[in-house]
Amino acid sequence: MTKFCSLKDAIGTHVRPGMTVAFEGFTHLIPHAAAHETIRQGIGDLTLIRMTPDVIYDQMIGMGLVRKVVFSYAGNPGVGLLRRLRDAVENAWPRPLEIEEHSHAAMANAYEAGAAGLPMAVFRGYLGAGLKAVNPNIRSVTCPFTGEELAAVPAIRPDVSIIHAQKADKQGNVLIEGIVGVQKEAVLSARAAIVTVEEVVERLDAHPNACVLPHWTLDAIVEVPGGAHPSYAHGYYDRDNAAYLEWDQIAADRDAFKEWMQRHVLDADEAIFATRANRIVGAA
Amino acid sequence: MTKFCSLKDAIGTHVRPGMTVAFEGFTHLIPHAAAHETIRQGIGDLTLIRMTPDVIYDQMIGMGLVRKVVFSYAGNPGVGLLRRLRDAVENAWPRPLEIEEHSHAAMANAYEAGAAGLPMAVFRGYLGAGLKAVNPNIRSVTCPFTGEELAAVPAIRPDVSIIHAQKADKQGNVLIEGIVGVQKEAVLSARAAIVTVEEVVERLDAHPNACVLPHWTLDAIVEVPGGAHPSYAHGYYDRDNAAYLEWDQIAADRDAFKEWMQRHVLDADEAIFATRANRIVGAA
Amino acid sequence: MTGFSPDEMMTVAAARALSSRDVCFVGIGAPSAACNLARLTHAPDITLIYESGTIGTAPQVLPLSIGDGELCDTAVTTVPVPEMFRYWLQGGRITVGFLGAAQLDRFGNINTTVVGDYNAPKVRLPGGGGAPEIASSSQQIFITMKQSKRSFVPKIDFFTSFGHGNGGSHRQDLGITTAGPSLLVTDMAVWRPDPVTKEFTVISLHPGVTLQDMADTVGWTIRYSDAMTETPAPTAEELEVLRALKARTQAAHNREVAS
Amino acid sequence: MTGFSPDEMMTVAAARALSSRDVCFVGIGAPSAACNLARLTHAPDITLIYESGTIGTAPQVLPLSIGDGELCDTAVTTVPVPEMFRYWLQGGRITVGFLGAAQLDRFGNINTTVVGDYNAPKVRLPGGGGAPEIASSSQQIFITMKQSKRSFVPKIDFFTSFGHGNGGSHRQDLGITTAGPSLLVTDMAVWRPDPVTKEFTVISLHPGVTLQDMADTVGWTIRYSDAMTETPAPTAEELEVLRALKARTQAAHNREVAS
Repeated sequence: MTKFCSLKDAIGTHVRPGMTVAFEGFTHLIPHAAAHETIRQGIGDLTLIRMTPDVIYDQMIGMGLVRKVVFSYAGNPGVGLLRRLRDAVENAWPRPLEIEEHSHAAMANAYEAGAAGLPMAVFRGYLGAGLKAVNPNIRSVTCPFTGEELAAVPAIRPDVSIIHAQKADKQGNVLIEGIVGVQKEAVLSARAAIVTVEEVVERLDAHPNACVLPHWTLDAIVEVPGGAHPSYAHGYYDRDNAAYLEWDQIAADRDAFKEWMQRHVLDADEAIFATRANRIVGAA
Repeated sequence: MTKFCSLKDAIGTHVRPGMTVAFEGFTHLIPHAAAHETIRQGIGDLTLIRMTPDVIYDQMIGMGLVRKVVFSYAGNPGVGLLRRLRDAVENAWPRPLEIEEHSHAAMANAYEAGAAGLPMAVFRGYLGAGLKAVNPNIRSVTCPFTGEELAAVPAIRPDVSIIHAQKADKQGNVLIEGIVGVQKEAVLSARAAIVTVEEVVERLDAHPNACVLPHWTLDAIVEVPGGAHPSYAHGYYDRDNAAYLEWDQIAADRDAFKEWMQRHVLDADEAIFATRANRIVGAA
Repeated sequence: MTGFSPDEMMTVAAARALSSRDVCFVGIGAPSAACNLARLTHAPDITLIYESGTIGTAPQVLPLSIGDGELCDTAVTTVPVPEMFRYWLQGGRITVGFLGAAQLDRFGNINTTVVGDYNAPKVRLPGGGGAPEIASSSQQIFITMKQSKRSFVPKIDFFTSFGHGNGGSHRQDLGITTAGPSLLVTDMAVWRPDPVTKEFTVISLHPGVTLQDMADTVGWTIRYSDAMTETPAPTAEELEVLRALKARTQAAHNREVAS
Repeated sequence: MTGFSPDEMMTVAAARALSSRDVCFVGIGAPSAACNLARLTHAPDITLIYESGTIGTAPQVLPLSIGDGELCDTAVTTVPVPEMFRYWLQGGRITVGFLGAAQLDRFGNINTTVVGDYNAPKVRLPGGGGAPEIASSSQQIFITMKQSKRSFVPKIDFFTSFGHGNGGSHRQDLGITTAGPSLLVTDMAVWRPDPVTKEFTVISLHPGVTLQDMADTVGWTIRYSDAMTETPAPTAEELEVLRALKARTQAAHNREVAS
């Protein structure tokens, strides 16, 4: 196995300007450290996919690295709006941002279809909803048995998917536990997949039906303790709600944002994540 | 909770002549005891759904209780053919048997679609396959994004689904572990669901992402230790391969079959399953 | 209106509409407080589902996000998000879906997408998340939110999720088989749709609320039920349980921030 | 042909075609023996998948059914059957799908459904199971089965799963993008499809097999490769590992029967 590597190498090898990239994690296990490394390497012109863009996409958008975002809920969970995303959509700062907007059901189904190797997802959705009129990627198929018209959206097929997980074993099999979100689907729908993990262990000792990604479905594995902070890693550390509240202040102002990014991302490295997560381990 | 009841009541209350019933379990956890109770109550004219009909459907067909079977692999796993099913298809004994035949992929997708409340399943399948020509329930839809023609089959929606599982807790939440097959989908796609379990425990103490069916998705729960024999219950007893081999002999002859059914099913009750399973616990 | 806040009255009134037989798709904020209050009072066997995949959850404190760890720790099971939307929501198992809104009209149509034009918005809001399909797949929809002229508008800027459309049979005309918005609980009143026109109609005013208060906070001409009553004030038990829940929540979140 | 049986030769020859990089969808019987022999000899990192949902399994003994408990006990993970067919097979992750047949034609088309007419069969066989989609979604298909006039037929009675159809580009013409049958290993020979016509062509005869043996067991005029060789006999290690595996299997299954 040569797939264990540094975060720098993982991002540098697999993520290229202009690519379509999904950083997934549904509230839980959001790959913050990997997003920061992508920002440090200045990899731009990206199309980012994510159900809930959250703070990491606010940061990448604010840094001007994003051409387009595909999403279903662009909020700071439990706090409010994403101010850098808003600034990009409303004022084209620092550059115009193209958006492709879906519902959660559509995105979840589209990841599922991508993992399943299908060209599209079919579901009962968007009934009476306005997105149908503004998103040409929402179409329909007719059931040949009942005549019911169902919604269809293209399968999601990222160039690269990036997730954070609890553990990898020495072979590179990865365990995700707790709120598993769409991470398995994100990995299986992508052409390449990078996983950051809290720790590498000898054996996973997982429940037979636990969510495990076999090593041969992954392209790079990096041990980054605390790599999900201020999101959380079930069994390791809690969600840092204060950091989410604080982000609302930072992102409210372009200069405050740039200063924060310089200090905490551009002038830092992934080692700071362990320190940050450790601060809130007590509550886990 | 009034849903804990006797096997007799569970079958007698929910299974009626002429219904469409799925007894599921993929090699593992096949609900033999529930099938035998259905035979004892002589509930007939059934449409039976099952990916792998196996010995229980051979028995129900041989007893003349089945009008139609919907399936994808009609074999005695690891042994050979199902001789009672063959006799019904080839010689209409003891009555003609209508068949609706699919592939495993189609059946698995159709259960999934049933659980998901959709009218049909869409998948890439049956390419060049002969079943398309003999099964009018195999149709197609065209992807509105790529133009690819994909297979479509109707969702499976049984009147009743019946499964066997390891444990229920006192509230009636049910845990399935190991090879979980399509049991969750069978339950969620059905109008009513019966579960037999190895034991009722205070708490499931299950892994957060284990396969658990919440109590409100189930209509009847019956404790039947050994109820999957000669199939197996992971963690309780192994598969009784000898019984599967033996069935090939019994089912080969109409009289031997009838005699066996009289003795081991009609003149018996579900208490014999604990005894049978106990014989092979040593190997578990 | 002494002894309780409008916010408490809103939560209590919403909680009362739930029973132990309900399976609720819960959103964060007011819905989460109402659902958990119901669970801790008259509906101990209610099933609470959060879109993060947690089924049958029973948190000690209110979560800040729909994916907090305690939701998983206390759940009967936690499933992947695609399964949540396919088997549990689309599968028709949700009896009550809770929604809030940035803009709401009198037919229960909801906007949480944009203020202004979609392609050049004045304010870009978070968007729909699960709402478009919660609105169509849940057996019924409860809406809970505070009244204001900014949010209770004659015409919403964007149809994030469909309520009763233009009213009447509009919902069925689109092939939607579920009941749609059947309850609106605000900080001032309880509303239910008229059986025929589907326009939200006030069925009770919270204690102390005046018709002028109503007119000042709703952007359309309000219909009042002929049988309109006063919402029963929160009982001592309801208030006690709700306040204890909020106090535990505050303490827990402060501890997290502090550590 | 001394020192090993035709059956052993078949298993060994099939095993040799696999590598540690393969992800195999394994069937019961000959495929299972070949895949596990490969794992226990030259391909320790091969991933074996059984359609019951077990991924990366490493059984000590050969399972009797595709869902034996040991497959789950030794697997990296066990997934639901719908996921198996959607994410793992249809998702294009299987490098080699193994199939057997009741009837096989020279283009690798397979019948396991009926002998005779579908609606009034002479023999009702078990049917396709996973085969129709294994045949189209696996990157390539290996077929392993014993030769006989009854099974190696000029024309199969039913197209359970599609191989190369009428040969040539028939597969691509139907929109199938995978390679299809690329290897046939029998108890007498190793066959591969002609690159252009796609007709199975003998590339090596097992030690001791004569052209007459071949003609006696195949129902069509056999094509032999110009470069045909003799299949290398099983090595001592291959035989030793295979026999130990079979012995362990026999002992385990006897113990189960006895207890």
